[in-house]
This record gives sequence, C-alpha cells and structure tokens, in this order.
Amino acid sequence: ACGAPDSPGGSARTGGPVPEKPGAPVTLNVLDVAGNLQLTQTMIDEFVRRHPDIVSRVTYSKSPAPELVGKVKAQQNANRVDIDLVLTGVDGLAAGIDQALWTPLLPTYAGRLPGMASYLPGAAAMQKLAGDFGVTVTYYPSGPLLEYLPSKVPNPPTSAQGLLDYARANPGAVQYARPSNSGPGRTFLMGLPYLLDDSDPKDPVNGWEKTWAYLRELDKHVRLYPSGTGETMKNLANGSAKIIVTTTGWDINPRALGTVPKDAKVAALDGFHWVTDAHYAVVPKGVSTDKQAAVLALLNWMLTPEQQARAYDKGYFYPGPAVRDVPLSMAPADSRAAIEEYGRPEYERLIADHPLEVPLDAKALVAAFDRWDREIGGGKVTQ
Amino acid sequence: MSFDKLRLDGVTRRFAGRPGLVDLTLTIERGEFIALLGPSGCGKSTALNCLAGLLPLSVGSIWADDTRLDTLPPERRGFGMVFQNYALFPHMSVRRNIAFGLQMRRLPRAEVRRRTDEAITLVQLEEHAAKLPGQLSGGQQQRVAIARAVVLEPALVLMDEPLSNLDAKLRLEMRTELRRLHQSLGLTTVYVTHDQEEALSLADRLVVLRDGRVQQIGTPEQLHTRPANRHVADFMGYRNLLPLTVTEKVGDRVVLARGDLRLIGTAVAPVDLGDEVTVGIRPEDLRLVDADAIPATVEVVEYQGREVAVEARTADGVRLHLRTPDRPAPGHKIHVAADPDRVLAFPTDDGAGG
Amino acid sequence: MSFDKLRLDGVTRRFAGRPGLVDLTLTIERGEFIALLGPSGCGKSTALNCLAGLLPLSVGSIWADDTRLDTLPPERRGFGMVFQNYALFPHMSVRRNIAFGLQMRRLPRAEVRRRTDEAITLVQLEEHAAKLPGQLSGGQQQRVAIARAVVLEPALVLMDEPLSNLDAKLRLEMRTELRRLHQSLGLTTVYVTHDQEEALSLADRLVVLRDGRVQQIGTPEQLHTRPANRHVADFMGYRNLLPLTVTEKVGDRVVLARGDLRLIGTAVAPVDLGDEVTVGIRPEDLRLVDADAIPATVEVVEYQGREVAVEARTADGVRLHLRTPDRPAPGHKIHVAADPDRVLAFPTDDGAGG
Amino acid sequence: MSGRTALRHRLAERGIDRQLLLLAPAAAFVAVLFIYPFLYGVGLSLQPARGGPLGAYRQFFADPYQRDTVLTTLGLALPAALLNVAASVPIAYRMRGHRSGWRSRGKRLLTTVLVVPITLGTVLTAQGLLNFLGPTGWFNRILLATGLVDAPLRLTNNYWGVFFSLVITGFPFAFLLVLSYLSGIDPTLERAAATLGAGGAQRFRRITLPLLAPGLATTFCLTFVLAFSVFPSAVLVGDPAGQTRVISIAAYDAAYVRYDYPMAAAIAVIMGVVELAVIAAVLGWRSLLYTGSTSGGKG
Amino acid sequence: MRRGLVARPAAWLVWGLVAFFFVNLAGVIGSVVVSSFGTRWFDTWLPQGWTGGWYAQAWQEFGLLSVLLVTVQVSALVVGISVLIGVPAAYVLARRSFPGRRLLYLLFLLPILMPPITYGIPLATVLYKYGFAGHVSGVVLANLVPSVPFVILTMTPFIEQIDPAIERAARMCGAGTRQIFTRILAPLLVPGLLAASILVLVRTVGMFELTFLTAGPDSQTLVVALYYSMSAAGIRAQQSVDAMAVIYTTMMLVLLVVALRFVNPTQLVARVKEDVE
Ligand SMILES: Nc1ncnc2c1ncn2[C@@H]1O[C@H](COP(=O)(O)OP(=O)(O)OP(=O)(O)O)[C@@H](O)[C@H]1O
Ligand SMILES: Nc1ncnc2c1ncn2[C@@H]1O[C@H](COP(=O)(O)OP(=O)(O)OP(=O)(O)O)[C@@H](O)[C@H]1O
Ligand SMILES: NCCCCNCCCN
Ligand SMILES: [Mg+2]
Ligand SMILES: [Mg+2]
Repeated sequence: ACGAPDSPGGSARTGGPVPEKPGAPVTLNVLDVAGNLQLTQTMIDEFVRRHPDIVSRVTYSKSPAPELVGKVKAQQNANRVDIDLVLTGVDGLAAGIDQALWTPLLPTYAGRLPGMASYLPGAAAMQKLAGDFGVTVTYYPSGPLLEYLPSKVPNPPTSAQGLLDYARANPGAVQYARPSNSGPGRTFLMGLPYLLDDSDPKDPVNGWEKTWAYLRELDKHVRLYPSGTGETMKNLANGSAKIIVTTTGWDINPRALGTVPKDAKVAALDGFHWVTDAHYAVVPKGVSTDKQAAVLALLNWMLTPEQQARAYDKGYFYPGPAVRDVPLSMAPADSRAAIEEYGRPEYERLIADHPLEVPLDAKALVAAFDRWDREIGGGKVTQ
Repeated sequence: MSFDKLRLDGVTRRFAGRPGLVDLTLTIERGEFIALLGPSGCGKSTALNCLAGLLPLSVGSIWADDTRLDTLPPERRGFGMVFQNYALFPHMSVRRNIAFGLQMRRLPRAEVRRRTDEAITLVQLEEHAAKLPGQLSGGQQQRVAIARAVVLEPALVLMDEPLSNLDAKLRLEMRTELRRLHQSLGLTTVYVTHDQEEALSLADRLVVLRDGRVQQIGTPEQLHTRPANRHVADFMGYRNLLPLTVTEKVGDRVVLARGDLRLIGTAVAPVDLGDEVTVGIRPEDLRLVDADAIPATVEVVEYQGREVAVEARTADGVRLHLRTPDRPAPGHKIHVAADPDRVLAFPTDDGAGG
Repeated sequence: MSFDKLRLDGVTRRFAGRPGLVDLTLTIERGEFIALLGPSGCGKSTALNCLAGLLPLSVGSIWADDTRLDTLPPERRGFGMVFQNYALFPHMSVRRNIAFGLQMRRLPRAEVRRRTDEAITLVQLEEHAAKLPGQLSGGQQQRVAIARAVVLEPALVLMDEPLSNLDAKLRLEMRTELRRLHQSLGLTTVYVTHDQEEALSLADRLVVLRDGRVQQIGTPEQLHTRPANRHVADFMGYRNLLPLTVTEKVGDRVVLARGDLRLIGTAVAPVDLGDEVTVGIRPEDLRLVDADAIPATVEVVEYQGREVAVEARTADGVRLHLRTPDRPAPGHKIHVAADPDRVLAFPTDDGAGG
Repeated sequence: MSGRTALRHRLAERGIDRQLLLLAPAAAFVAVLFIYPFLYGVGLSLQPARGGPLGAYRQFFADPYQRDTVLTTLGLALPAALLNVAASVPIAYRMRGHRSGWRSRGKRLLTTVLVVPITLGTVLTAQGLLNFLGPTGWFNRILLATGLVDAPLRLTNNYWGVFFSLVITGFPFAFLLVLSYLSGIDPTLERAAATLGAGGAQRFRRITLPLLAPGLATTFCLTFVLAFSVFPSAVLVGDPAGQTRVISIAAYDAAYVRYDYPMAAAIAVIMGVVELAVIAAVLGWRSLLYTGSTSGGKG
Repeated sequence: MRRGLVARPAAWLVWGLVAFFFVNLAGVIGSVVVSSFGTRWFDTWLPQGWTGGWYAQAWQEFGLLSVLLVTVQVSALVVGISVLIGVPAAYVLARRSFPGRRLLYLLFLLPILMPPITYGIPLATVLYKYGFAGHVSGVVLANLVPSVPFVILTMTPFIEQIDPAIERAARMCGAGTRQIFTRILAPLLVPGLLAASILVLVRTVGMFELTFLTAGPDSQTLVVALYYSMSAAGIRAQQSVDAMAVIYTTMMLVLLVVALRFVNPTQLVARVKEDVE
C-alpha cells in the first residue's frame, strides 16, 4: 500500500465549469467531521448503487472537526486535494469559510439542487450561515432542554430562575459539559440570552450581561463541568448528577442506545428559544470538476424527501430532515420503531410553539467559549 | 568481623550442577597467610568468592570462631577482596575508589584522606590519583584494586592473583609490601596466585586444588619436597614425570626402571614391586654428570638468564627437562643424574582425592 | 596486510598532553618475535594499540614496506590482538568468540569449524566451549582471548600479557605452543610481558620501555648481560643497585668502592675516576665465599624452592640481595663475591633516553 | 595522495572521519522533514495579525489566563515526571537480574505486567479513570462500602485525575527505560562495593545510581516531555478551563478553535522553549556526570 | 546476593506500592473492559446485562480490519526504519566527540520537544507536494520525524554503557563497522533496542496529529478512529468509546507480545554479565 503514490487529480481540471456528469465514474472520498454519516451514509451508499456511472466507489473517513482545517490546508498548499466532500457542522463550515477552503457551489449550481428550495424554515435559516459554500443536508432544532430522572427529581424546574434555585438547593446536582466540548453545553449557553431576555443574544461580549451573571451564580452550585456530553449523560444515569442540559437528539438517541435510562424525562424552560443546528456538505477547493459534478448529483439525491426520511435515524438528530414534507412514516422501519419507543410526542408541540434561532456565528461563539472558560470554568477552583 | 579461627567446613559450590569447588575443609588461624594454588579453572576464585560471601554455598558452612558466617551478606563480614578482574568503580577516580571502603566505615574525613594517601603511595600511584580507571594501564588498575582492599586493614584479606599484571620488579616490591602489611597489621590473608615462587615465598600454608578438590594442604617446604600426588608434583614444577616400573624396594627407597633408564628414588605412597609408577623430578634436580648415569642427547636449549633449560632425550625416547648453568649444545650427548631424595615415585592410579 | 618489514617511525601517543608513548622507532622483520618490556604504565599497551590502529597516533607513522598503515582502520590491517583485559564478546560462547574472526573473513563453514576446534584444543578449553565468558575462570577467559587472536593466523599478532593469568605449568605449555605457532605459521609477533623469563625465552629481540621512551633494543642476551643503563638493569633483575665511587680504572674494568665495600666491575658507559656510579649486580651473580670478599650479615632468608633468597647488610648498612642454594641463617656473618664481568657500573645521572 | 592523507589525518585529530557518516541518514532525515516545517512554524509565530513580529508572544505573556498555563503545566509535568522516574528506580532495581527458578519467573512476569500499561493509550486511561475513580466507580464504591468515607471522593475532573493519568501512562515508560539501563550495569561492581562494607542502600547510592544517572537523565527528559505535552487527558479527566488548563490546551484552542495559527505556533514555540530550559538543565547536569563503559576491569 | 534485614522495610514499602498501583490499574482497565461489554450500567457494581454489540458496531463503523492492518504496517515500518536510522546516529553521538556535536544533539531534541502544531501542517504540505501524503508512505515519513530522534535519545546512554574495548576486539577480528553493528552492538543492545522500539511503537500507534494530517482515506490508523469516537461531534454511547479503547489497547498488547516474542522475552532484563545465584 505504500507503493508509488499516484497523483490524485494531478492533471484533472479543478477550475472552470462543472460538467453535468463526470467524464468517467469517479471515486469520492467523503470526510465526516460531524457524525453526519450516521444519518446519511445509507443515502450515499444507495446513490452509488443506483448511479455507478457517476460514482464508482466511495471512501469514508471520519475525524474530529477542528483538525480538518489543517489537513485541507496542507493538501491545498501542496495542490493535491484528496478530500472530495466534507460533511460538517456549523463550526467546521465556518472555519473553512474563514480560511477560504471551500469551493463556492452557490449560486452557480443552485439549479442542480432543486431540493434546496423546499428547506424547512429552520433549515433555510441555517443555510444562510453557509453562504455560497455549503449545502444543508440535515437539520434539527436541538435545544436547550433539561433532562432528569423523574424518580430523583419529581418536580423539575420550569424556568431559568427555578433551575438556579434547584441548583442552590442541591449543590452539584445540576451539570452541563464545558460548552466548547459539548453540543448541548453550547446550545444551553446560546439559549440563555433568550431565556433571560438579554440585550443582544448575538453578542456574547457586550450583550449577555444577564447570561454571564446567571452562569456565575449557577457556577457556585455546580461541582464540575465534564469535558463531554457523554460524561454528563453517564452522571445522570448513575445519579451523581440530577439535572443535565440536553437536546432532542441527545435525549432520544442515548436512551435508545441504553446509556441513559429509558425513563429519563426532558423539561423545557419557560420562554426558551430553540437554537437550531444543521450539518452541511462542502467541497474543498482543488477538487476536480468531474468530482464536483458527482458531488452535486449526490447532494441533489440526498435532498429528495425519500432520502431525507432516512435522517430520522434513531433520534440521533431528531427530527433530522432538512426539507419539508418528510413525515416519520417515510422513515425506514427500524427508525420508526425506535422513535416510537423513545421519541416524545411533546416535541412536535415544543417545536411548533417556540421560536427558532440560528446559533452564534463562529467568531462570536469562540468569544463566548473563551469568556466561559475564563470566567466560569476557569474561575472554578474545586478540590 | 574479627576471629581467632576461620573454619571452612565442607564448602562446596556447584555451577549448574557442575562442581566449581568441592568439599573444602580448612581452618585458618588468625594471622596466617594461606595461598591457594592450582591449575586454571580449579576453583580458586570460587573459594575466595565463597569466603567473601559473593557466591552462596551449595553445601557446607563457614565459621568465624562460633559465629556462622556463610549466611551473612558480604558487607557484614568485613573482609577485603582484590578481584581477579579488578572490578574498579569506573565512575570514581583512583583516589575515590580507594577511599570508598573507608567512607563506608564513616571514618573521619582527615583519616580517610591520610589512609588513602598512604595506600596510594604504597601502590605507587601518586601521579595517577586523579585518573579514572579507564585511563589507567592494566598494572595500574591492578594496583588500585590492591590498594582498595588493603586500605581497610580488614580482618581477612582475599587476594585473587593480585600481582599478575605487574612487572617483575614491581611484583617483587609489592610482594614485600603485602607481606609487611600482613605482618604489621596482623591481617589474615588468603591469596590466590599462579606463581609458585610467590606462593612459596609468601605463604605460611598452601592449599593446592585441582578440579575443585583439595589435593594437598601444607607448608611450602612440604609441598615442594613432598608433593602428595603426581598432580601436585606436576603443578609444583616436577616437570619430568616419567612412567617407570618399580624393580627393587628397600623401605621407601625404590629402584625404578624402564629400558635403559634406571633411577633410585623415594616412594611417596606405598608401592609394590612391579608397580607402574609415575616418577617426578624437577628440572633443577637433574644434574649433568660425567658418566655412570642416564645417557641422553640434547635436543633443545633455551636461554634463561644465568641458566639454560635443556630438553634431552634418552635412547628410549623419554624426554627429560633439566636446568643447568652449563651450556650443552643441541646434539651433544650428556649424562644426567639425580639425588634419590629428590626422585619421587607416585602411584600412577592415584585419584583426585588428596 | 602482509609485509616484509614493518616500520614504526617516531610513533608518539599523548593522553591529554601527557606522553603515553614517545618517539618509538623500530623496524620489525617478517617472522620476528619482538617482546616489549618495561615497568607498569610505561606504554607497552599503548604501543600495541597504536600498531593495531586502535589508538590514533599523535605523531609519527607506521609503514608496512611502502604502504602507510597508520591511517588504515584496524579491521583493514588484518592484525590479531590479545587484549590485556581480554575484551571477550560477552554474548558469545567460547566457540563463537573464537570463530568470530574467521566468520568475518567469510571462510567456508567447515573450515571455520575445523580451525575453531583446533584453537579450542590448543588452549585446552574443549570442555568449556559452550560457556559464555562470564561463566569462565580468569585463566580460561585469557585463553579464549589467545585462541581468538591466533586462530586468524594473522600477519602480525599483538599479544598483551597473554599468559599473565595462567598457572606456571600451563603458562609454560602455552608459551611453547605460541612459539611453535609463531614458527610454523611464519607469524610476526609483538609480545608484551612483565615476565622477563618469558621475554628472554620467547623473543628474538626485546624492546625495553620506560615512561614511554625506549631504553634499549636488543637480543635477550644483550639485555641480560649488558643492560644499557641502570633502569634497564634494574628491570632486568639487577636487584643490587649500589651507589659507589670509581676509584681505579683500567680500560672498562673499574674498581668501585664505598667504605668497606670494594668491588671490581665493568663500566657500561665511559666513566671517570671519582665518578659516582650505580653498580648493578644480580642476586644470582653474588656468591657466598669463604673469605676475602665483602663481609655482610644475613638479615632475611626467604625460601624459594631449591634456592633461598638472602638479604644481607654490610657493615656500612648497604643492603645486598643474593640467591644461593646454601642456607645461611639470619644473623650469620657471610662473605660475598662477584665475577667482575657481572658487576656493571652505570653513570648515575643517565637520563631516561636510551 | 599524501596531501589527502594529511588532511584526513588532521581532520581525524579533530574527531572528523568517515564514521561520522553514520549520522548522515538521521541528520538528513531531520533536516529535510523537520527543519523546513519547523522554521515555517516559527516564522508563522512571528506573523500575527497584529502587534508586530513578537505580537503573539507579547499577547500570550500579557494575558494571565494564557501565561499561567506554563506554570499549570509545569505543576503537573514536573511532579509526575519526578514521581515516575523516582518510582521506577527502586522497582526496576529490585526487578533487575536474570536468575533462574521460580523467583525469576515471578519477576519476569511482574516486569511484563508492569510494562503492560504502556499499551493503554490516553483514551483508555481516561475512560478508565473516569469509570473507576468517578463518583459511582468501583474505587468510591469500595470506600463507601467499607465506611472509609461517607461521600464519594472527587478524584477526576481535577488536577488529580490528570496526575493519575500521567502516572499510569508515564510510569511504565520510565520503568521500561530504567530497567533496561540498569541491565547494562556490571553486577560485579556492586559485589565489589559489598566487600568494601557498603550495605544495600549505599551500594545503590554510590555505585549503581551514579552509573545509572545518565540514563535517568534521559528518562526524566523524555517522561517530562511526554507529561508536558499532556493534552487529551487534561481535557478528559481534568478541568480543562481551570486547574488543568495546560499549555497544549491553549495551543489547541488557538489552532483549532480560533484558527489563530500564529498564536498557536507561538504557544508551541513557548512550550518548546520551556521544555528545552528544563532539559538543558538536566542534560547540563548529565554532562557533569561520568558517562562511559560500566564495566570494571578485565573480562 | 542476599539482602540484609535492613532492606526489608524498604522492600515491603516498594512492593506495597507496586501492589497498590496494580490493584488500581486493574480497576481502571477492568472498569473499561466491563463497561465495553455492558448493555447499560448505571449506579451499580456491574452492568445490567452483557453484549458484544459495541464491538461489532465499532468494527463495522470504522472498517477496523483494514484500519488495524494499516496501523500494524505503519508502526512496524516506523519502528524498523527509526531503529535503522537512529541507532547509528546514537552510536556516533555516544562514542565520538567532534565539532558541532552539541548543536546536532539539539537538532535531534527539537522534534521531540516541539508539538506537532508547529510543524505538522507544513510537514504535511511537503509530503503532499511530493506525493507521499495520502498514502502509507506519507504517514510513515511523518511519524519518523519524532521517532528517529526518540530512538537516538534513548539509545545514546545504552551505547555509552558498552565497553568500547569489545568493539575494538571485534575490529581486530576483522569486523567492519557494519559487522560491529550487527554482530556485536545489536546483541548487546537488545534490552535497549527493545525498550526503544516498544516506546516508538507506542508513540506511533498513539500519534494522532501527524497521522491524521498525512493519512489518505486508505491509510488512517486506529488512533484517528479512536479520537473520532472519543471527541467528534455527535452522540456516542460511552460503551462504544470504551470498546474502541479496548480494541486499541488489545492491538497494542498484541504488537507488544509479538515484539517480545520476536526477540526473546527474557532479554528485556537480560544482562551481559550474569548475576550470581
Ligand atoms: N586514556 C588515557 N588517559 C590518560 N592516560 C592514559 C590513558 N591510557 C593510558 N594512559 C597512561 O599512559 C601510560 C601508559 O599506559 P599503558 O597502558 O600503555 O601502560 P602499560 O605499559 O601497558 O602498563 P601495564 O603493564 O601496567 O599494562 C600510563 O601511565 C597510563 O596511565
Ligand atoms: N558462573 C559460572 N557458570 C558455570 N561455570 C562456572 C561459573 N563460574 C565459574 N565456573 C567454572 O568453575 C570452575 C572454577 O572457576 P574459578 O573461577 O574458581 O577458577 P580459578 O581457579 O579461579 O581459575 P583461574 O586461575 O583461571 O582464575 C571453572 O572451570 C569455571 O569454568
Ligand atoms: N495530542 C492531541 C490529540 C488531539 C485530539 N483531538 C481531539 C479533538 C478534541 N475535540
Ligand atoms: Mg580465578
Ligand atoms: Mg598494559
């Protein structure tokens, strides 16, 4: 396997117009940094099966998101890009935009992606974050939500103040993970300004006085901030934490997996806004036009309702589909069964009743993490 | 650990089942100078190592008066040892190597310094005191090893060929120094050497080993004039070992013959008429005489200072070694004779046991 | 690398500026047996290491006929060496240690085996062939070192005290074997020993070093009977070195005296009347006579086999060493004389240079 | 020819000869694959968005939250490295030796078992510490069950969690090296010391330890470097925003959260410099020691 | 050599600490292994049920068979090459003094000291430019950057310990530099080589950054999958991370055992001179 390296796209065109269809079937190297393949791999595999004339083979690799940028840069600096399609969350997307890694697919090829026209409103709002570069492939309203075991917390708090009171009364019982390491953690962080009615929920530096004050107060009663959501889930399950923050997906899927007791419940705080989340498909600069053509064809396929229905999964990104008119009934049977067992009927109403907000842009989010680390997490000196 | 008597009782050490030293029983008086002798690989170093506590015994025990020693670790025995391979501490200068044992005894700094200096002077390494062992010549290293052991003035000093790498002159000087130290400090010394002369001149008693077994224990004179068996004889320089037959016998005076060769000698152990015996004669006990003795032809003459070593052959082809101040030329016919007291007849089949 | 003449030209080696070997110039003929002699630390091993290529020269050059050798790495010179400290390969059995050099020469396996077996037999280690060096006695290790060097039958063999750890008997046997090998294989040998007798009996020529400098180069007989200076004399066993004054002079025959002591001797270098000289006499050249000679009192008598070593003192307090088969007792008055040919007068102030 | 020989001679005297070519592959390798990328990184650290060439460095040292990571990291790495080396020495010392019989087999087994944690990797160690030392882990369960404590001890998500993980991963590393370095020391030397009256402790201190010291210095340096660049466990079992905000976290944040490569490079350079300072001190000390053959004479 | 009674308390303390270390280590490892086979495990001594499902899932999700093969290939190559390149260099640094020695030493120290953040991306760029990255060869080359110096640093003291007289003796037997290395030094250095190799192996198998930056789709190693499962966005059961960690450790253990098999395991503590008893 360490024989003479061939030259990926050494001679292939990377600029200019993208053909309708690759000249010959291509191999697509897909890199997932968001856990998106959990939702979309079956879609892609199906596409390859159906269109061997476009894609002859797909390779999948997965990596943590942050390191992605470095790798793509290294390849682009050397003019040898071998990642054809990246599936990423908001952070990777934004970092790539910032570092000018991605090929602009829009609006030039919008015509080849008719599915984008039927995005759900939340997904459409998330798509705006992608600018000209990414295509939203899955979407969910996320959180913030609270999760607890009814046996341990008979009367869960229903307001931000209630949560604080509960924490005060039960030191160490409330837990959330360090926001920069945790989806639910950051969703909670971004959701607080709406709950507390802060002056500018999009400006963590100047507009979050109440949020920071609240977090500081809460911090007095928090024993530890784990470095991952999984850890908080485990602590909820073993009883060392009583209330943790969560999202729809983090509520359903772990219970389906068995890492959290099935009887855990979620609570929503009064007046909360959803801080939505999505996964995007992006194409690094330097990918040949043939491959770009294949990617566009693939994305078009993925945005069809039939394929989108697979995004229900087992509640991993609940609900998951980014486009309209994809009811659960279209989902594969095992997916339906899981959600019927572990899903929550109240989500439909919660999603309908509460406003949707897009998350902070990358710069602001980093500023929020930094401030949280310094003032909340870092101020903590526990023994 | 000082003592009046040091008793080795059936000391045996095996290496992977094969004997290195077998059943060594010996009582050493305080102040005695004992030399261990024997061919290479006979177990001399093994004996010293057992005494020092560096090799556990397979069988047997060692006693200092009534205290059992062989269960004590080496550092509690308080013996000094010159290792055959020196075992100098490579990271310490000559001075620090020598001072090490004194420091271990927590002597005052000034005394350590004084005694170390004395020991350095003793072994003539003043100029080299600051060098590391790796920067010394072989003989210099050996002298460090000697100084390191004697500086402690231990109750028992074990020396394993301590002078083997020194030149003749220095060896003689060091030998005298060692003897002097031994006497003036009242040490007890067990000394391994392959140099008979050294052993004979230094030791009160000699222990001859062969294949791990004691062959003879005795004073230098006893060993020299009355080796207990032909192996000891061989080792003590009886270079002429001739297979002859006992043809006459009066008391322990015997007549020994084979073909032309006819000698009068002394039987070391009872022999009978007709027995095949080994007859031992030292080269220096064979004299050139004018006639009426064993005729032989000179074959090789080797220059050895004042004397020459001569190899001659009898008509029967028996090879004789002798030393003489005369200088016969190869090819000359000579006549050789020996004093019957110095012609020893050993039973040929005598075993290894002493 | 074979040669007819090996030429050392001003070979000098310093250690951190201090001389280890100074200006050694010497031509060795093919087939010669050269012995290096000298006190401990005089530079013998340094000389061998320079020849072997293990120590770079500070100054000078070495030539094999017309090829310059001293820039070649040791493995390209094709010499063999017995190291003073053996330097056996600790991870290889005796057999593999000995076979190593043959394997390096890529000899056929059968030949390697045959020659290794021969060498093992030569050094009498048949029983120990499978042991590791750490499991051998000192003398056995030394014999492995010898076998490892000679098995290669190299053009030049360098031996650094190869027999020092062997018992007298084995040493004699090995000495004979080495001489035999040297002759039968036509080797050239440079041999370091501290044993004069060995040097005298083995070598064609001797090189005496002192403090890194050559004192004398010559045949055994030359060195023995006519040492070039008092240091060589001292080293060659002239144990009596007496500071006397030249009182009469006829040719190189001189009369030497101090107080009672009066001797007739031979001047080794030009001396003048009234010069203070050092007079050298070997203990074995001093005879006990009945009268009309130097009177002295016996102080120490040391048993040394057939002879005794006697230390006696003249009325003036000069100490004399002699060897005699007679056995005077301590305290006895004796008279001592010596043959004028064997009484050598050396200028006292002769430098280190030869 | 003689001119060339003379030159070779003169170079040889200064210690330059063909043998130095053995260095060539390694030197070339490092030069080709490391020097350029490294200088590129250093160059990058000198090109921050603002503040001039040293802007990133100034910014790092001006901000206590950043600057303190150096001390935080040293506070973890130095004690952990010291403990790992210090604990390895007596254990390895008792484990050395190549004997026969059941004792040797037992020791060999124990040695192997001591080396096994080297295979764990940071993730298993972190997961294991979280599971085992966590509030409902077996460790606290046993303490609670035996009544030794009445509330679970807090042993993870703080300094101690990271410290334990540095010990678990660093100890076998140090142990393996120390054990191997020990095996190169001639045991006769200790025996010689014993005959000179040195007891076990003194033999160790005066003979074995000095001969082992060069190896210990190297072991310490490597263990220290390993501990100093601690990252995953500082996040996973530590308190990454507070007590265990080590310098790699600062570098990581700069590189992968803020994509401020100049800052990340600057922090990495600072890491290197701090490590170098510690190592230079240790190696400087090492150069004062005896280094060389550990055999004591003939054989 | 027998130890005196004085040594006893110290010995007991040492063994006591070792025992304590082992008990806790067993707890640490055991809790992960148990968890990786558990269905659900909340506030109890043991999980509620047992399953191998987490392994099956991890195996499938990451295509672990090929990942493992790549990992073995990469680590074997890195260990082999870094020893081949590093030991001769260590030899020269240990034995010789020459102008620039210290500078060179520093040069070899740097790749160990510098976090890959400084040089990883430019290194990967270089390797991509010349067509190595994206393949096993690129991963191997990148991993050699810290491994070669690591071997040099660890081997230097081992080489210093060996008596140079032994090498000289070998030269006198006609051995050239190459034979000295293969026939004399290599066997004497076995404990050191083994230790250095094991440590390089461990570091290579665990080297995330450089591997990730230079790996192509078919040349990822296990650690990339492990870090993904541990820290990537998305929901994962703790047990599946535990299972990944166990797989990782098992693989390392197998490599270690193979390494110890390959070279006689007793040589881990072998010595040149035998101890008595
Ligand atoms: N590496 C070194 N550094 C400093 N001095 C040294 C070194 N090697 C040898 N010497 C010194 O050089 C001198 C000559 O040493 P050499 O080994 O040649 O002596 P030698 O004649 O072989 O003596 P011996 O008979 O004792 O073996 C000695 O005084 C020794 O101390
Ligand atoms: N560790 C060991 N393993 C096996 N055999 C050994 C070991 N140590 C010594 N021997 C053997 O035991 C015998 C006695 O060895 P020892 O060292 O006592 O001999 P020595 O009398 O000192 O000989 P030398 O005069 O040659 O030094 C030798 O044949 C030797 O090979
Ligand atoms: N040594 C650093 C390992 C980096 C692992 N990155 C994981 C990403 C964490 N979010
Ligand atoms: Mg011996
Ligand atoms: Mg010498």
